Amino acid sequence: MEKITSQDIPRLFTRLSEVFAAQKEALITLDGHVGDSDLGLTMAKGFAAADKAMADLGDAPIDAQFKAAGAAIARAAPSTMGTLMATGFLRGSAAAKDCDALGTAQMAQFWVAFRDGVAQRGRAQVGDKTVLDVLHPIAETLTAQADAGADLTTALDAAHARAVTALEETKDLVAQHGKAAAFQEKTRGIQDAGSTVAVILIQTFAEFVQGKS
Amino acid sequence: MEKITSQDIPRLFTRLSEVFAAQKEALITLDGHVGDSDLGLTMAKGFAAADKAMADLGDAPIDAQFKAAGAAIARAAPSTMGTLMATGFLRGSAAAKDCDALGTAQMAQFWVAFRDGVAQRGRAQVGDKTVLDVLHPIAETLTAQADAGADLTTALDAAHARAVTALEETKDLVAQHGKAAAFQEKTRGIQDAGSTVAVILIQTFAEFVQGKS
Amino acid sequence: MKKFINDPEHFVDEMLEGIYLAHPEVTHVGDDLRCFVRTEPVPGKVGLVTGGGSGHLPLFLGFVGHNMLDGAGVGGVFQSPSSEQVLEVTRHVDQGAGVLYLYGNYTGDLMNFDMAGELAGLEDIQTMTVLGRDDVASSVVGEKHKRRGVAGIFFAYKAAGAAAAAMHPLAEVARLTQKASDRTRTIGVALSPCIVPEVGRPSFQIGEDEMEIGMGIHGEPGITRKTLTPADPMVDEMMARILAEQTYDTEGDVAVLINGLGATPLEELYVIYRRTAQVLEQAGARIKHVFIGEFATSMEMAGASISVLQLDDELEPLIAMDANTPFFKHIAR
Amino acid sequence: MKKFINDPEHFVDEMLEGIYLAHPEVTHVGDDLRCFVRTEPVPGKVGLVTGGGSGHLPLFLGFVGHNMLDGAGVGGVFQSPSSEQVLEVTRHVDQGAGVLYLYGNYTGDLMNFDMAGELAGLEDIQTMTVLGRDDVASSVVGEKHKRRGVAGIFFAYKAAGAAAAAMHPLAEVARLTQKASDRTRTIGVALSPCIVPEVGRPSFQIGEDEMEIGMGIHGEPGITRKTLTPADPMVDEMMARILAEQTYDTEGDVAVLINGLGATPLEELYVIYRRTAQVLEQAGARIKHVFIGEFATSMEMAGASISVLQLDDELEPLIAMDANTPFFKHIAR
Ligand SMILES: Nc1ncnc2c1ncn2[C@@H]1O[C@H](COP(=O)(O)OP(=O)(O)O)[C@@H](O)[C@H]1O
Ligand SMILES: Nc1ncnc2c1ncn2[C@@H]1O[C@H](COP(=O)(O)OP(=O)(O)O)[C@@H](O)[C@H]1O
Ligand SMILES: [Mg+2]
Ligand SMILES: [Mg+2]
Ligand SMILES: [Mg+2]
Ligand SMILES: [Mg+2]
Repeated sequence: MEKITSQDIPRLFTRLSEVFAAQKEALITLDGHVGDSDLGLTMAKGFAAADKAMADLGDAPIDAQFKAAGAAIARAAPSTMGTLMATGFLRGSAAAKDCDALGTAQMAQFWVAFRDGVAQRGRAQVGDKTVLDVLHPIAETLTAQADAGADLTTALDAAHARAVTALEETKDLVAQHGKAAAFQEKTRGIQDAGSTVAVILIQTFAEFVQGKS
Repeated sequence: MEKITSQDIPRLFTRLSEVFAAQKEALITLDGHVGDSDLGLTMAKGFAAADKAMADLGDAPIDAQFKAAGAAIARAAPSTMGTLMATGFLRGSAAAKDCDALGTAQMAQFWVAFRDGVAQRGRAQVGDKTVLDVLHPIAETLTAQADAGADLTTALDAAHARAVTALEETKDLVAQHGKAAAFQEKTRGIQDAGSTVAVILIQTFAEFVQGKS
Repeated sequence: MKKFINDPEHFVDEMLEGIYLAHPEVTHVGDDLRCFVRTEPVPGKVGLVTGGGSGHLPLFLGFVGHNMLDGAGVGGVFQSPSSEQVLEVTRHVDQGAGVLYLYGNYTGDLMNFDMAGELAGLEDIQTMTVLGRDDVASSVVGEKHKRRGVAGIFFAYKAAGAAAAAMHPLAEVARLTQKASDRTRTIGVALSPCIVPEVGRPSFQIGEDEMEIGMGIHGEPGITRKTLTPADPMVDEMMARILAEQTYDTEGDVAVLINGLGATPLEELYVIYRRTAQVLEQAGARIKHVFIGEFATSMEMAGASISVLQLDDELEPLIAMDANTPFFKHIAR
Repeated sequence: MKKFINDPEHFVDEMLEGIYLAHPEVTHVGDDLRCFVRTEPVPGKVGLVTGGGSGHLPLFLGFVGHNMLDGAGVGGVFQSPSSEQVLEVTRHVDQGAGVLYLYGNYTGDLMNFDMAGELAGLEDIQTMTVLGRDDVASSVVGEKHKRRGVAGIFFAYKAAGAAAAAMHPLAEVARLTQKASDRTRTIGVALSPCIVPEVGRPSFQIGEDEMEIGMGIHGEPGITRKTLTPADPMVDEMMARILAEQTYDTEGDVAVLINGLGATPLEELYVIYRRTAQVLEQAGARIKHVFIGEFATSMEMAGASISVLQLDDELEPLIAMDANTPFFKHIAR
C-alpha cells in the first residue's frame, strides 16, 4: 500500500480499536506505576468510539474522517491522553485538508500537525517525559523520509523504529507533567505510559500500510 | 482448703484475672461465631479491674470484697456478660453477709444468689442458651452437696464436673437472648460463649480450694 | 490491623477528646469523657438519652444536638456504657420533665439502661424507654421484640428530637418515638468484616464473591451468606424483606435511609438508592424524605443498609423538622 | 472486586440517576446526566463551575448548591469531563456575570476546561480559572504550580461560593478564591489502594505494616512509603510538612479540614484531629473553623488528609457563611 485513501481509513481505525482493546490491561498496569491506572480504559474507549464514528460517517474525505475520529475520542475519553489524541487527530485533519490520499509527504504533514497540536494543548517540551517525546521523533523522521523521497511503507517503518528507541529513552527522563510529575525523581527508570501509546499508534499505521493487518 | 476466708479472696481474684487473661483470645473467637467477638476483652478487663479493686480494698470482710469486685466489673466491662457477672457478685455478696468464711453451705448460698441475680437481670429462662444454663446446675449441685454434708473441695469439684456437662449440652439449644438470638437455628451445634465463662469461673474456684493454683 | 490509632486501649477516649476539641457545643459530665451531653440544655424540655458502644459514628453520640438528643452514654468499641455512666448523663440532662431512653435492643445496653433508670427513679427522675429494633433480618415476624436495633433508629431519634423540641410531655414524646420505631424496617448487607482495635483481627471471614445479608453492626456475621450479585437484584432481595411487612395502599408516604457501614463509597449508596426508589415506587410508596450517607457504621466494614419508615400525619412533620448536631445537619425544605 | 454496582460501565450514570432521584435541587443540562447543575440559578450571580472525575464523592458535584457552586462537569471514574460537557454547564450557569472555573490541577481537566473556556469566550461568556493545588507532597516548595489539587479545594469552594453569593463581580470572586487556594496546604496518607470499577483490580499493592505518605486521590501510589506508625507520630510528620510552609506568628487564625479517603472510620479522623489540634496550638495557631468527615474520597481507599487554610479578615467570613448542598450543610454559629 503506497498511499492511504479514504476507503482505507475506516479499516485503519478498526485495527486501532482492536489493538488498543488488546493492550488495555498492559496500559492500565503501566499507568499504575506513577499514575491512576486508567490509560488502558481511556485508549480502548477512545478508539472504540472513533471506530464507531467512522462507521456512522459513511463515505467522506480523509480530513472529515480524522475530524470525526478526534471529536469521538474527545467525547468518549476526555482524560489527558484522550484529549491529546483528540487534539492530534483534529489538527492532523486540518493538515490533511483536500488530500485525496496520504502518501509519505502528506503522512509527514499529518504527524507534524499531530505533534504540534499535542505540544500546544499540553504545553509540554520535548524531554518532559510525555507522549511528545515519541511524537516529536515520529514527525521528524517522517519529514526526513519525505524529503528523501521514501515510499510510505519505508517511511512509516523508519518512524516506528525511531519511536521504539525514543520510548526506551523516556526511561532516563524525569516526569514534568501529568499525575507522574508528583513523583519527580522516582519516575526515572519508568517508561512513560503516554509515549507507549504513541509507539502503538505509529506501529499500527506502519503495519497497516505493510498490509500485515 | 476447707473454707475460703477473707484473706484468700484477693488471691482468688488474682487467679481469676490471670485465667481470664489467658483465655482472652479463645473467648474472642468463641464469641465471634454468633456474636461480636468481645467476650474475651470483657472478661479480661472485668476481672483485672476486680483484682485491682481487691488490692485497693485492704482488709475487708468477704461480702465487702465481693461487692467491690462486682462494682469494679460493672464499671470496667459493661457488656452483657460483664454486667451479669457484676450482678452475680453483688448478689453473692449480699448472700455472704456476715460470713467469716465460705464453707460448702455458704458457697452454695453464694452461687444460688449469683444465679438468681443473673436470671433476674437477664430475664432468661434455663434452656435459653445463656450463662444461666451452667449457673443453674452449679447452684443446684452445690446445694445438694451442702445438704449431703460434702466438704468444699468435693462440692466444688462436683459442681465443676456438672458445669462441664451442662456446657456441652448448650450445643443442643437455640439462642433466645443476646446477639446470638438473631441467628436462631444456626446457633444449634455451637457452644454458648457465656456458659463457657461460667465453667471457667467454677473451675477456677474448684482449683483454688484444691490448692492447685 | 491498619488503623489510625495510638494505643488501642485509648482509642475511644482519644476519639472523644478530638470530638470535644472540635465541637464546643457538646461536652462531658464531670471527669468522665464517656458521659456525653449538650453544652446548653433546653430548660423544661424532656431529656433524650441514648447510648451504646463506640465504633458506630455518627451513631450514637453524633445525634446529640439541636432538635435531636441531649446526651449519650459512650461505651468501649461495641460495648455498652455502664449504668453509672447512663445515670450521670440522666441526671445532667433531666430538666424536670423526665428523660426518655432511646437505644438499640441489645442485652448489655438493656440491662445497663434499666439499672440506670431504676437508680434515677430513686432520685425522682422519671424515665421511659423506647428501643430501636428495626432489623428485619434478626427475627421472624412474630418475634419483633427480639429484633436488633440498627441504622433505622435514626428515624426514632429524629421523631423524638422533634417531639421533645415541641415541648411535649414525656409520655407523648415516648408515644411518638415508639410509633416511629414501630414503623421502621431495616435490612442490611455486608461485604467485609471489621476489626475491633483491641481485638486486632477481623470478626469473621468472607469470600471474595460472597455477601452477608442481614449483617449486624457489631462485626457479627450476617444471617444469610450468599453469592454476591449485582446491585439491582441485591436491592430487590433486600426490599422484598421489607415489603413483606409494609404495604403502601393506604399509607404510602415513606422516609428512606440508605446507610453506609463504613468503607462503602457514597457513589455505591446512590446506586443502591436508585434501585430502592424504583422498587418503592413500584410498590405504590411516595418517598417524602431521603437520607443517604453514614448514619450507623461498623468501623471500616464494607456494607450498606436500607431503612424505610412508613410515615403518617404525625410523624411526617417530625422527620421534616430542622436539626443541627456536630454530625448531622438537616435543613427543612 | 466487591462493590455494590451493576455493570461497571453504567456505574457513573446510575449513581447520577440516584442523586437526581434523591435531590430535586440539582439537575442536568439536557440529556447528558454528566452536566450537573443547580435547579434554580441565582440571577446576576457569577457562575461557579467545577468538575473532574467520579469516585471522589462528595467531591466535586457534592458542593453544588446554595452559597456554594453552580455546576459541575462529571467525568468517568478518575477521568476528566469533556470540554463539550464543561461548555454545556458553562452556558447553563452563566447569568451574564461570567463564570469562574475552579478545579484541581490535573492535565486532563486543565485541557478540557481551557478548551471549554475558549469556546465559551466565542459565545461572549467570560471565564476565569482558579486551580486547586494544595498537595504539599506533590512538588517541592518552589514548584507550587505543579502541585495536585486534593481535599483542600473545599476551602476554595467555600470562599468562592460565599464571595459569589455576596454578588461580587467575577474578578473579585476569582481574587478571593485564588487567595483561599493559595493559602491552603494539604498532606495525605493512605493505608490501602482502591479499585476502579472498570479496572477491577487494586491500583497498587501495599504491605500490612506500610503507609503511603502523600498519596493522591486517584489511587496513584503515595510519594513516600513508610512503616505504619501510631497516629500521633504520623500526624506530627504530616504536620511538619505543612508547618514548613506556614507560620502563625502574625496570622494565626486557621481553618482545618480532616478528610477521610473513603474507608477510614470517622472515629479515626477524630483521633487524627486531636493530634492536629495539639500540633497547631503548639505552633501558635488558633483554629477558627473545623471540618471533619469525607470531603474528597478515592472510592474505598483507607486514608486521610489534613488541610490547613491560613485565614485573614477577608477569608474568615467566607468560610463562616452558611451553605447548603445535598452533600454539605454548614450552619453558621
Ligand atoms: N502536559 C502534557 N503534555 C503532553 N503529554 C502529557 C502531559 N501530561 C501527561 N501527558 C502524557 O499523558 C500520559 C498519561 O495519560 P493519562 O493516563 O490519560 O493521564 P491522566 O490519567 O492523568 O488523565 C503520560 O504518560 C504522558 O505521556
Ligand atoms: N438475657 C441474657 N441472660 C443471661 N445471659 C445472657 C443473656 N443474653 C446473653 N447472655 C449471655 O451472654 C453471652 C454473650 O456475652 P457478651 O459477649 O458480653 O454479650 P454482648 O457482646 O452481646 O454484650 C452469651 O453467650 C450468653 O451466655
Ligand atoms: Mg492515567
Ligand atoms: Mg459479645
Ligand atoms: Mg459486646
Ligand atoms: Mg485519569
